[in-house]
Amino acid sequence: MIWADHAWILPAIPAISFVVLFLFGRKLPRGGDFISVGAALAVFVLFFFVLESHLDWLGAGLGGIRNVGTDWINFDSFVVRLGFTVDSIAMVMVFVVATVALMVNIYSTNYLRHHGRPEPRYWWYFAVLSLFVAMMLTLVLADNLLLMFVAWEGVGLCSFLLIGFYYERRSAVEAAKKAFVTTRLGDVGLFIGIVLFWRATGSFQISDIIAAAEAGRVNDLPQVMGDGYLTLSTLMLFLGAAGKSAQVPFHVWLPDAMEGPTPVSALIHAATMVVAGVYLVARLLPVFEVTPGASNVVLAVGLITALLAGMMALAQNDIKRVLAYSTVSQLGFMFVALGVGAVGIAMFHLLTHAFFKACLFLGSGSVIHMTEEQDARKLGGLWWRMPVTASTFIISSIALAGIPPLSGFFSKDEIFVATLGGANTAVAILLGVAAFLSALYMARLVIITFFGPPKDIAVIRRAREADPTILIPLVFLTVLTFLIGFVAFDQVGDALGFPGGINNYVYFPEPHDFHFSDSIAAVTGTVSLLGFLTAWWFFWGRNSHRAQAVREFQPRLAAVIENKFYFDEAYQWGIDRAMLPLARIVAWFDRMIVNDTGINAPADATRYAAYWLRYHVTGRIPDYALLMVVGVALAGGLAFLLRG
Amino acid sequence: MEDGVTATQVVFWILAVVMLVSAIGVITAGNIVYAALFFIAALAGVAGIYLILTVEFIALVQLLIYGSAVVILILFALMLTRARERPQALFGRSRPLGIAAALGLMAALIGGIVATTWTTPESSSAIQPVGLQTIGDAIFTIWIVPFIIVGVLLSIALDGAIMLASPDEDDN
Amino acid sequence: MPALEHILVVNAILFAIGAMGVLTRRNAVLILLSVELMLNAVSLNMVAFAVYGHVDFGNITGIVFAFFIIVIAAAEVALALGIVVRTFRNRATANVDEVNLLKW
Amino acid sequence: MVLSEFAGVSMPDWLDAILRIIFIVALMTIMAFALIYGERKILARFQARVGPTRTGPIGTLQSIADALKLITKEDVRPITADRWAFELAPYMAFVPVFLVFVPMPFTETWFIRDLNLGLLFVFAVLGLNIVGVVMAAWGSDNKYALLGGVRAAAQAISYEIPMLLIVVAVVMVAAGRLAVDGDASAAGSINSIVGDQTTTPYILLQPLGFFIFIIGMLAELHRPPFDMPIAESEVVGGYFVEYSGMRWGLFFLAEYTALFLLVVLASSLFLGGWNWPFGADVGLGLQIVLTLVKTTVMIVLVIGSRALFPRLRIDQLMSFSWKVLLPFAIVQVIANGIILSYGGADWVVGIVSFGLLVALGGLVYYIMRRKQGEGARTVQTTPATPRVITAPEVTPVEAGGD
Repeated sequence: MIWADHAWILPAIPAISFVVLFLFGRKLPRGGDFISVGAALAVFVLFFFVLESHLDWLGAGLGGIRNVGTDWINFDSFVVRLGFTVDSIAMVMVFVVATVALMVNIYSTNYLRHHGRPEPRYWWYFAVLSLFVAMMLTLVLADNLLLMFVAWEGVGLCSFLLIGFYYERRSAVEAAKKAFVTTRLGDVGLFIGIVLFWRATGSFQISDIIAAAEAGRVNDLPQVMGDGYLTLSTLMLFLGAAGKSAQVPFHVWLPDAMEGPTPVSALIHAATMVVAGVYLVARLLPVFEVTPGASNVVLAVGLITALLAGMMALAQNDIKRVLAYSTVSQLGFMFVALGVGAVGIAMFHLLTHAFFKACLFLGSGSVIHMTEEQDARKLGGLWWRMPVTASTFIISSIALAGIPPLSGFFSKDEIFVATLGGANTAVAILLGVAAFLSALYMARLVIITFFGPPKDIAVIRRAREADPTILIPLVFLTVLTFLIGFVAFDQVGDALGFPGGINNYVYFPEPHDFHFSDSIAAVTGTVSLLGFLTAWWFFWGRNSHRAQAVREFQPRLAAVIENKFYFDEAYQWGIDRAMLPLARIVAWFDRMIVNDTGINAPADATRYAAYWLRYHVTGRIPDYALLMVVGVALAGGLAFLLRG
Repeated sequence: MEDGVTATQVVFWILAVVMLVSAIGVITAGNIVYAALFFIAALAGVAGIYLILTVEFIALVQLLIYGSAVVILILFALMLTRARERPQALFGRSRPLGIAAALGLMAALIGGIVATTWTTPESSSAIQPVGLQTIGDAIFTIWIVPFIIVGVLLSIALDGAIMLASPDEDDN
Repeated sequence: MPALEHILVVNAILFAIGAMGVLTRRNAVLILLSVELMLNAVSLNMVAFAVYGHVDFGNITGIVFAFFIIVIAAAEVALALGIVVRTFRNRATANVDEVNLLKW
Repeated sequence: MVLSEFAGVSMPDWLDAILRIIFIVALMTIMAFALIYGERKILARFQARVGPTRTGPIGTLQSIADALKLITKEDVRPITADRWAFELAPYMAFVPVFLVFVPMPFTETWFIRDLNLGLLFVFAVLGLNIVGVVMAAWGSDNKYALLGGVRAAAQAISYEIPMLLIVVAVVMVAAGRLAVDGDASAAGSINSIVGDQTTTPYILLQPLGFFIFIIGMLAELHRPPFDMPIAESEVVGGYFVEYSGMRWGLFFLAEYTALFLLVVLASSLFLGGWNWPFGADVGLGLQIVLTLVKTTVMIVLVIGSRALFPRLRIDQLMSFSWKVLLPFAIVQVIANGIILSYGGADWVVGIVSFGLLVALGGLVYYIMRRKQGEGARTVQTTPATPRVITAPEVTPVEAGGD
């Protein structure tokens, strides 16, 4: 069996799990969580079979891309395939999804219980988790944009359902709505982009679109706007990507999405769903590259996001929100890499980031689960109460900050290399600032959470090390965080079966070799260390008065940062002043013109007519027979007259 | 036989007149039993025209089924519904309208018939009598499935009629 | 043999008379009789077509249809009279215009 | 060709037809008179009387005297009777019976017309007879007449169906045999059927058919034991209770004509009609004699049944038709179909039919035994109190009813 030819099995397994849980989850013992965990485990195991056969093709020189599947809708001129692509980018994503999904599934069996008692809707949580895994795998494996879009919306739906899992809390409901609506804005753009590309190329197939874009055929249509058409389509796609990946100005939903259960944050809002935007751009990067200016837009958005989110993270006190802004910032790093055309590097950072960020989220979840407190200002001194959690959290933070030899260092360093290779020193320097900021806020978070004196005695009393089902994923992900960075090396790649390391493996569109440069590595490592030291200088122990001094030195700027640059307020203002009046006009039009006049008026007319006409329905059969005969006679006479 | 009126045509017109007059009797008779008796006369006229058209089989089936069975059933129904004991107006309210509509129908039909050019054999003597064997062959080969279905339908209808007409459990 | 048109016209008149009976009568049995007249006109028409078309088209379908019509008419009469008797038993009338539950 | 054969004169078709009709009608009238006389005589003998003796030699002119009496009698019509129905009914009852004689073969060539669909014609036209009966019943405005008419109609429909099926069975056999000669389509003609019985009368091939036919014939004719429609002790004469004079005479005539007719039909279908039994060839003159002899024998049987059997109840009659005769007739038709379509020999047909007849007899015997048993038990359980006046009603027959 060539596993890669049957990659549909990967999404099918969690889909079946979802159906079973949806139908019978309530009645199954333990809410059927073992089914979800089993499905995730099966996906994790089967992934390696698929990967092996994919590597076999690569080794045999059979090409890196294999499309499998069947026609879903076929109207000759409109073909949608239920097709899956097995290639290196997809493999990287599937690895991330499978690994993190398995860990999160295991973790959730404990996290979703309080003192051993499952929460309400425990079965529903696992059902949606399975559905999410199925949708995410479909998304990454889809070989055409329409199927991808279906899955894209599917994961959005799961995100919505899981953010709003605690729907008894008003804030959770609001957050779910916000996430849904905000990403929907981007999704509209994505759909428009898909339709525009379909209109220009007549296909949804990603390979067809890339080929058409590279051949310049997208511009050949007489009715299209030439370069403008391509730019519009591409930017529409990027709109979707930015919405899903929470790039400025769509970043506002992601921090609020932390209202969901923490494992959900780890899986969906750190490791998998939010990187779907990165994945989409990576997939279609050739299109972006032939589009004038598109790469620059990607680069600019990524850079701005990385900087702004880094600053916002600095001023947050909620552990999960810090991590959320950190995610946004790191996604910005990935877009920067994409903006300079380094797909492999972006995917590499995606890979490493997925593991350490998932580990960080799960670690914070461990803290929250045990202390029932997620405000960093009330925590502190936890490291000796929760040593495993603390050490994994610290290691992951170091990885995020980019200190060698952990995985984050390698991936971030490569982004710098690629940016400098793109011959833009200013961008590299700004990115360096962002990297410094990430080291700074991570160090700050670690310091005020795990070190220093305990600030709340009730919290510290509750704090204990968590159960093994929580710790095993933490340790596993920490180990991965240690190891995964080394896949960048040629030797490691050779040993694992993809010669030339991951950058060569993700050779699409052309191989990028790993340019490990001592000088750049020294600079980036120094920047990260500097960030750590600065954090130590400002936040360690009694040093925190220095942070206060900084805040008082520029209170206006501090307020701007603490209020997240007033993005939410600006949106609220826009909604109140522009959207709602417009909506009122539209609503009036809809109610008065469309509904009352257009729909109800004919209905009322019919009803009044019927009210009077009903008197001809006498209920007496002879009258009906009479009408019948009259009708036949008239029809016959008419036919007779018409034929002359 | 080529031109002029043949004996068959004379018989046909006599039968037609009898048939139509009887039919008018059916729809105008002031007594239901008279209507039924006129109906028999009309049926006999139809059967006679069948004979003229050389399909004796249909004529005899017509007599056998309509002439005895159906008419007897109708007379039974009249007796069961005590038509005689409850004299009442036999015409509905919409009588003029009904007459007008039917006349309109008749006009439309006749107009259509007259206006159409019918493809008929050159001379009427070319018309061959349709033999019984031909009909039998048609019924039992081409039309065997409809024939069987009609048989089943008849049985079901008769069972249904028995069910309908039989008294309820609590009728007595 | 009479001309086809003549037979058709006679049948049309018979049919219209039947229709007239259906429309003017109010007793269910009389309406049934009128319906039978209409059926007779139709089957007579079919036979006429079949007989006149037999030479040219070798088709006697109309005769078979007339046969079927007669048989089905028997079934129909049996059922209809069953209904009439039942209605009479329930509502003490055989007049169709007194059976008027089929309305708004 | 009747006269042309006897007299060697050729004449136009229409004249020939008219002459034949006159001949048959004359024969009919004579036969009816003879039948009335014969019945009275035979019944008298059954009842140890002598019957009419005064009018003519040994009372032979009694029928003519009766006819004269009827003609001269006043034609009374009840004041509440419906005029048209009442007055037309006798003709409506009488004419179809006479019409039916059209295809009846008295000899090989002696009939009005040899219809290809003779058998169908017989039953189609004979069925119209009942319309006259119902007209009389309804028009008389008399409860007994109405009861009798309803009984007659129900009985006629009930017995026509098994009879028709049996005729179908006979036609199947005839068609099978005639197909050997090459013309199966002649099987609807009565004369062809008779002509086929030169060696084998169909009673040997269809004994069950003969039995059912005779039963149905008795019921059609309202002859005992199936004379409920005209039973004097029950409905005071039935549908012609209000009639007198010649109108009554027409009903009477129709009854006897129908008797003669059906007997001729039975002898044609089952006894070989004008054939000398088992193949002897006889001349035309002898053929009519043979026909008359056969019919006379059967008439005597029919009249004898009046003296021999008690009257049935109407529900017994209906049950017997629908639950016994009809199933057996259907089985006979199916059996014939199967045997003939597999080319079974004549003796197979005969044996199967005979077997069915035996089965029918056994069934009837079984039913009667059971009914008797039930009746006996009912009598035993009746309280033997002398004061119970209703005791006579609890007779075995009554209690065992339905």
